Amino acid sequence: MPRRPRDPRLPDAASEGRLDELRERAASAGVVDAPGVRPAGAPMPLANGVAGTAGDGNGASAASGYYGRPLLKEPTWTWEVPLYFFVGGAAGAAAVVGATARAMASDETDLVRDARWVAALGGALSAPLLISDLGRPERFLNMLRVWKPQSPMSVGAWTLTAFGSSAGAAAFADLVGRRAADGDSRLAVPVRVVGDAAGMLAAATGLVMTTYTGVLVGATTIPAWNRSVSVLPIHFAASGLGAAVSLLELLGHDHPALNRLGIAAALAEIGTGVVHELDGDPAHAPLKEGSSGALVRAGGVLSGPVPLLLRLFGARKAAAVAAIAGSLLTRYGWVAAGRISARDPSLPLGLQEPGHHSEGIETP
Amino acid sequence: MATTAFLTDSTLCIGCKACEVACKEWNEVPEDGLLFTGHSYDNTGALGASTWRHVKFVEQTPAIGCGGNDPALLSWQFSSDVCKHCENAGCLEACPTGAIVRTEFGGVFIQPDVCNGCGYCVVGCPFGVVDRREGDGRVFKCTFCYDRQLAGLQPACAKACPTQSILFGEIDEMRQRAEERLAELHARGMADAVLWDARDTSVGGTHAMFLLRGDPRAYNLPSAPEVPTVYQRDGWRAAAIAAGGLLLAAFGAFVAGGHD
Amino acid sequence: MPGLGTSFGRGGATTAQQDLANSDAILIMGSSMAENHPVGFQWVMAARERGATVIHVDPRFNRTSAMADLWVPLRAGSDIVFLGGLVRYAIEHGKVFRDYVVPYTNAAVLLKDELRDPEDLDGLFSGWDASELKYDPESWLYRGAAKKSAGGDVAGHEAEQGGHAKERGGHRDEGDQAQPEQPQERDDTLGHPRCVYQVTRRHFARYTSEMVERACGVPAAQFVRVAEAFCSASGPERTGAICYAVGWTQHSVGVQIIRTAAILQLLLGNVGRPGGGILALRGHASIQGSTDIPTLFDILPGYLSMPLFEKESDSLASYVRKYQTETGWWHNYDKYIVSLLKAWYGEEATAENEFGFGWLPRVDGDHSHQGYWLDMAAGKLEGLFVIGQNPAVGAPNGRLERKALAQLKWLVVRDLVEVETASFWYDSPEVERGELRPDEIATEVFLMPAAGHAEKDGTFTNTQRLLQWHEKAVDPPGDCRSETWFAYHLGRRLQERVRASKRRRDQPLQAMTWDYPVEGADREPVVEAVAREIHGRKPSDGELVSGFTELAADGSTACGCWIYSGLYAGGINRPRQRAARGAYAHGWGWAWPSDRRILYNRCSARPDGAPWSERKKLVWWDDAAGEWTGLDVVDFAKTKRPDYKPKPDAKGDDAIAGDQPFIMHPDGLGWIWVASGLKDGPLPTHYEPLESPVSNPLYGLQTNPAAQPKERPDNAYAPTGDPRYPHVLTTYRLTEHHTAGGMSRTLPHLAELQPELFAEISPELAAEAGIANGDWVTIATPRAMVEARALVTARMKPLVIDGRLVHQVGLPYHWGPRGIARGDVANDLVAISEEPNVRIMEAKALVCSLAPGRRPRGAGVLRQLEEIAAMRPRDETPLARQIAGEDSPPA
Amino acid sequence: MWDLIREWPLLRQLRDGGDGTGPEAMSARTRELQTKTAGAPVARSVCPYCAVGCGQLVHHRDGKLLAIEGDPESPISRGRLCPKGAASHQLLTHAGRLTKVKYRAPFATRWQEIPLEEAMDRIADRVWESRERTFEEERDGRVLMQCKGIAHLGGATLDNEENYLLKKLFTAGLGMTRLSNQARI
Repeated sequence: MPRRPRDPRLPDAASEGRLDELRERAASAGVVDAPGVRPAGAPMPLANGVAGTAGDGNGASAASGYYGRPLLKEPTWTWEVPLYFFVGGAAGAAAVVGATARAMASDETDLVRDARWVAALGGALSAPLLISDLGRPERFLNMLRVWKPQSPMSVGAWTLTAFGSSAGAAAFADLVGRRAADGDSRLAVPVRVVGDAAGMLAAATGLVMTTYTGVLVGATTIPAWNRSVSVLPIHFAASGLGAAVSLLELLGHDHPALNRLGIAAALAEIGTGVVHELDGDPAHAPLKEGSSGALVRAGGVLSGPVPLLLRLFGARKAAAVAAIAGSLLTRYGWVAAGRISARDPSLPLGLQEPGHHSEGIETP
Repeated sequence: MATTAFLTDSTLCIGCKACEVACKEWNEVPEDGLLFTGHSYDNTGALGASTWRHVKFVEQTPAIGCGGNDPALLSWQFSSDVCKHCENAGCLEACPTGAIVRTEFGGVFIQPDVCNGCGYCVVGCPFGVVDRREGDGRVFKCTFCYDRQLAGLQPACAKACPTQSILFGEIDEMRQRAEERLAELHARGMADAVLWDARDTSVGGTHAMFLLRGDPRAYNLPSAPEVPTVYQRDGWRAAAIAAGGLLLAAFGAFVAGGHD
Repeated sequence: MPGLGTSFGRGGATTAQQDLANSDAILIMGSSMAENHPVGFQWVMAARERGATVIHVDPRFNRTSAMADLWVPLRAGSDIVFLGGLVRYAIEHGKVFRDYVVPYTNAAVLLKDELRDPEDLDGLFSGWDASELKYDPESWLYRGAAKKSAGGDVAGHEAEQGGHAKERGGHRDEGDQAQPEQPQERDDTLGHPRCVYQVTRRHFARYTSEMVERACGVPAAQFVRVAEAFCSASGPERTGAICYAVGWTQHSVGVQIIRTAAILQLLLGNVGRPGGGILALRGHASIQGSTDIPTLFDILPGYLSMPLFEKESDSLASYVRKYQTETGWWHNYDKYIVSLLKAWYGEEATAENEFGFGWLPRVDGDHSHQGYWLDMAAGKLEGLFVIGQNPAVGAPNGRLERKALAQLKWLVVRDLVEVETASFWYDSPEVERGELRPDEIATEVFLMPAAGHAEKDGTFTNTQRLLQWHEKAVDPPGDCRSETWFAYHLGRRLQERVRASKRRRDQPLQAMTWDYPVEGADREPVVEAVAREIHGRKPSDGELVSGFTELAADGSTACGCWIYSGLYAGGINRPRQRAARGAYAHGWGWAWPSDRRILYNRCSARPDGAPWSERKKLVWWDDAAGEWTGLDVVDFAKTKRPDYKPKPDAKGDDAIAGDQPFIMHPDGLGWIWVASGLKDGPLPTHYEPLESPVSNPLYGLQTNPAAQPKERPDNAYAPTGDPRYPHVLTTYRLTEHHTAGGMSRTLPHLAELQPELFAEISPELAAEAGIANGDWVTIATPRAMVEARALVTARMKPLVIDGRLVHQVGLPYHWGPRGIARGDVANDLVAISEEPNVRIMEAKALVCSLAPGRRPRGAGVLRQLEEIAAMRPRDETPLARQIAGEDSPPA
Repeated sequence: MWDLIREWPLLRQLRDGGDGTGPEAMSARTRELQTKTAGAPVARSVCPYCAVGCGQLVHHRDGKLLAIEGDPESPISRGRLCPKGAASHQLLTHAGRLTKVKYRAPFATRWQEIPLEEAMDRIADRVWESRERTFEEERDGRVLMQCKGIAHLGGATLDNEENYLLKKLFTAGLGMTRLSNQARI
């Protein structure tokens, strides 16, 4: 009467032994938590694979956070931003160098002129770099909608505006001044006064330009960045100074002051580098490991030890090239490190197992 | 006007995701990817530019005879995450354009007609909430249904929630109800019930509180979130030192004289 | 729902969702209510927060279990053992509410001596006809019931008779089979060995907690916890409710599972009382309505029977005699059928022509979905309308179903989107596998855009029998139209053609009243006019009737659906009402029958008419006013005194005593014992699913003898314990999707929440099969092979069944080849089979194989299936040995 | 231009103070923010998905659906919705919604669009032809009156009035007995 007669061979004789164990465990526990009888009947070949479960160790726990997913979002910044850090930093430092030269070595008119031009061109280049990074570039003017000293980005926007215009004015005045000198001399004096004033303003804002980006990056939630907030401005300023003097040297200037400044910058870079290499902060792993670590370290070596040695041996042009390359690598390295750092939830979450990386998991 | 807050009680959450959908429907938020994660029933993953409510599925190992409401055992917890609307909001402080504002309800609101997508708020949020939307360029996050609150309505997510796991109301009342509920759960023997409310951190409290079972970190809720503005003091000090140093170096370099 | 219909008298949920908040214990089984009815589940949560115990019994720890106080897993398909265990526990541990059971149920009724129980016949009741493969229920009848009269040339259980008619319960539908009618021989001490109570006790005697552990895999100790928790919700002060869904119905014993729950609730005295009852959770907006006003083959509106092709249908009189009962509410059967015929044939329906009864088609076979689909596969059908359903994904054995569509001359599909059923001819798996070629398919397909709920007026009947009107907000876009529009304008066209005809076949079409007013540019029929016709009116003056009590058998009234008569009472569109009053929200919508929110609520009062307790009062007898009063509309004659005793010759409702609450039944009692009306026995008996890894631990009889497996090469089954298919497979829904996906897979906001078909498996099974979380796995049954992503989770538990470890695989079935979120069709794995009473398929308990990796593409799947089918355990091929489990797997 | 300057939040900041995070930073749009449903007509409806029967409020304007939310007055749902119910606005407005009749001729390999009225005429033809071919009035002298060649499937998602007209036309009018829907038990 049953629709399908029972197969006399069953239950599967091959598994009886295993079944006995199971019966015992079943009797005690009710559920058997160990593998039971191999499920025969799979027509496809078995794959080797370790079972992980939706709710096991790589699941959600105080040890791994929420399935090891990142807590923080990665910086959205594109390639323009680190380049801007470089350009803006160099331009700011150049303005400072230019202004001091004007004040203390008034005969170095060409150095002053070129320093002013490096500053002016840097300032002019910075704006488009920042704008093209915006999600809505046509709205760049909104950067000047409000004044928010509590936002390094706002401070930077206003500073860049002031710096760009003053540096531009200084350079322009220099140009007009030279025309005036071999032409209508009645203009010479006022132009020089305006130029010097603009130069001074550019230098003042330049000081902010070279340093604020350190605060901008440091005052964020990214562990690799904010744990370095009190070093970054110095690091970036030194990097900018090194780049600025190097640019001027490559433009043909050999004033010893530039060399001294190059050495100073290199020393500062060595200092900040040593600080980073020595601290055991797990947050700084991305600065030492992986691709971002390589970038940062290469940048550090090229901005510190290398130019220092070269300068001691008088190879100023080579040192200049190294310092510029180092400064560029440094900026890219730090931004890259920030991305990696953002993927690791262990620090911001305070997990029991720090360094729990989850680079494999890309949020959709 | 009284400021408001969400109180999300995961002991009442059935993990239906109505809040996610109601939010997207009301705010016309686009689809956020068709990715099977294998992370329990959570295929949403995380809050982001196109996900303003996110139900988390914290899965443990159930035991026969114990339902999820068993005080002794954690088995499968659901919790609906949302922008915390911090008192000291990193995104709000970071925004250079004034696109992000504090509303009269205490919420943090991004003005879509102002944001230019600079992205600085993205690294300013200690909870990874705000993000830039691909193809749009602007950043988005929970609006606290500012438009609805202005009209005297509760946010879409809270309204939809079938089991009132998401409560919405005047913030002090929410805090009080949270305390009462916590006491009640403890009385029931749910010793692992906790209230996540970041009041004693630099975030200075939030307009979204969470009643959970177990360690909040399993829900990606940091025990000590930090608003990044706290790093600015050190940052600007260092900047001043750097600037001074730079200036001194420059003067020094030239004082030492020119070509010998 | 014959399970409920035969037990209580009406095939609808006995309670309302809100009433769950009044429960002291809620047993959710065969349902994941939190997942599939989340908003209704708020009332369970309300009860839980008030201190009620929420129990979830389910093969998987799912979102409902996560909200429950108690969860126990059981092997899919072993439900009757578990529930039978609860029945036994209630009986053996003094949990039976005797003061309720003795007067209100048929527990005290004596049965015939010749009756034999499965205990005596190793799984069969007496009366089994081995040649006809069906029961003759005569020996099941009450002692003293009239003998079956001679000359009934129709056997007791016509194959034609579908199950929905059984939702009436207790009507004559067994030829001239006599019915249990008053008076009966009783033993109110319940001591007589042949009384229903003792017979039931003996029937379930072996359904012990040890048997539950052996058959269901539930540790005995845990079962006892559940039994104690639920059975304590009984007595004057406490009540418990049971919620179920298709996790119970989609079995070869589906009706009997529900019967077991009904028996339990009757024994505990939980029917018709606040916080009690059985809530059937339906899955579609108006699925209750679609059986009340049935687009079904075996019934007419209001659960009247379709006339069968048999001698009883030769005249209206003999048809009525077959279904009309002497006592109880169905004595009014003639009034309802005549009023329906008047509503349909109007003027042309006269006493002379038996009101056009002769025009109704006669049912001469199994014309249920699966029944006629097999005819379709055989090329016996020409045309098919598919309206708001997607069988290409939602129906069992999708491969067979889809290939059958290619046998049609024409197909009309009406839906909101292009569903797989409409696109079978070019993008079905069969086309991918080369089984179907578009240029070889002759089927003419019309895919028509339908209007959505906010684009038309109309009523849905929800899971608690509540009719709610939804207002039209906007016109439907483009060529989208409502079904009223489609039916009306198609009918208008066809009626045109027969205006002048003299042929007999055209008479019904000519006579059919089809003069509905239309409105708007689209000439949309006025839906309220249809609603009025359903409610009923007097043809003489067109006046609306007051309700079904006013309906007559003389043709003076017309009513489209008698149980809905009342929805337009007083000319008011009751379903449109939106002013909820009181504890049971009267004034919000309208519930059939007569706006009663809790059925059989006479049970909420003691026999003498007083409430059982203050805490659990619902309706009671107000002696001063001389009527029943309370929080709900009483489900009883309003002025019938509790002490009313019928005269010996009383008929209809007058024959129901003042303390007999189940007024639809001829004896006014709740039926623990169903003497007549079910094809597979008067008491629920555990049979294994048609496919099972184990042998029936209780009886030699393995499967339900009356079930129809429809076994054929393209609908093959795995034998019991087949090592090729060692795991139990169960299918289900997710919160984020809706049935076959036409209303969810197409929406970005839902598709992204559950983007892929996945299979839930335990870590133990994953380890055995070498599967990691997120891997692709392939699941096969003798019918089909699908691939899915593995969701390895400790929420799935291997169970020890009869000493051997049995793994269960969970598979949600929402996906298909179209939409935003796509995947294989899980229902392709399910066999077409028919439960004997309602012909539902067994989708909730089958066996499968599971292996890592993706399935072959194209025709490879078929080759693979053939290979497996060809394998005999004794074959010596390596693959066969491995399959027979004799080879150790490659490390 | 002058307006632009007058709208400049910086000036408002200088005038009224504020750190650029408050009302001074709000745009005109923000200051005048309203809900998209403000003042729109509302129809009272019922969720079309499962059988819980949640009340819905359908906000619409000028023949367009704006939003669908829960009806707080519903004694069943109390204004709440599940993800499907919450998505029912998208259900009626999503890009994949079918709005034209698609027709596939025998042996054709692609769809074609045809006018609605033409489709209705052709369907009426098919029904008529099939009914003519497969109708049986009597068998062995006993009434059958059955149209054997046409079947119907579906109904659980439809309105009662829709099912009523379909049942009436198919069974009472055409003599079809092969009717079925999702309701199995």
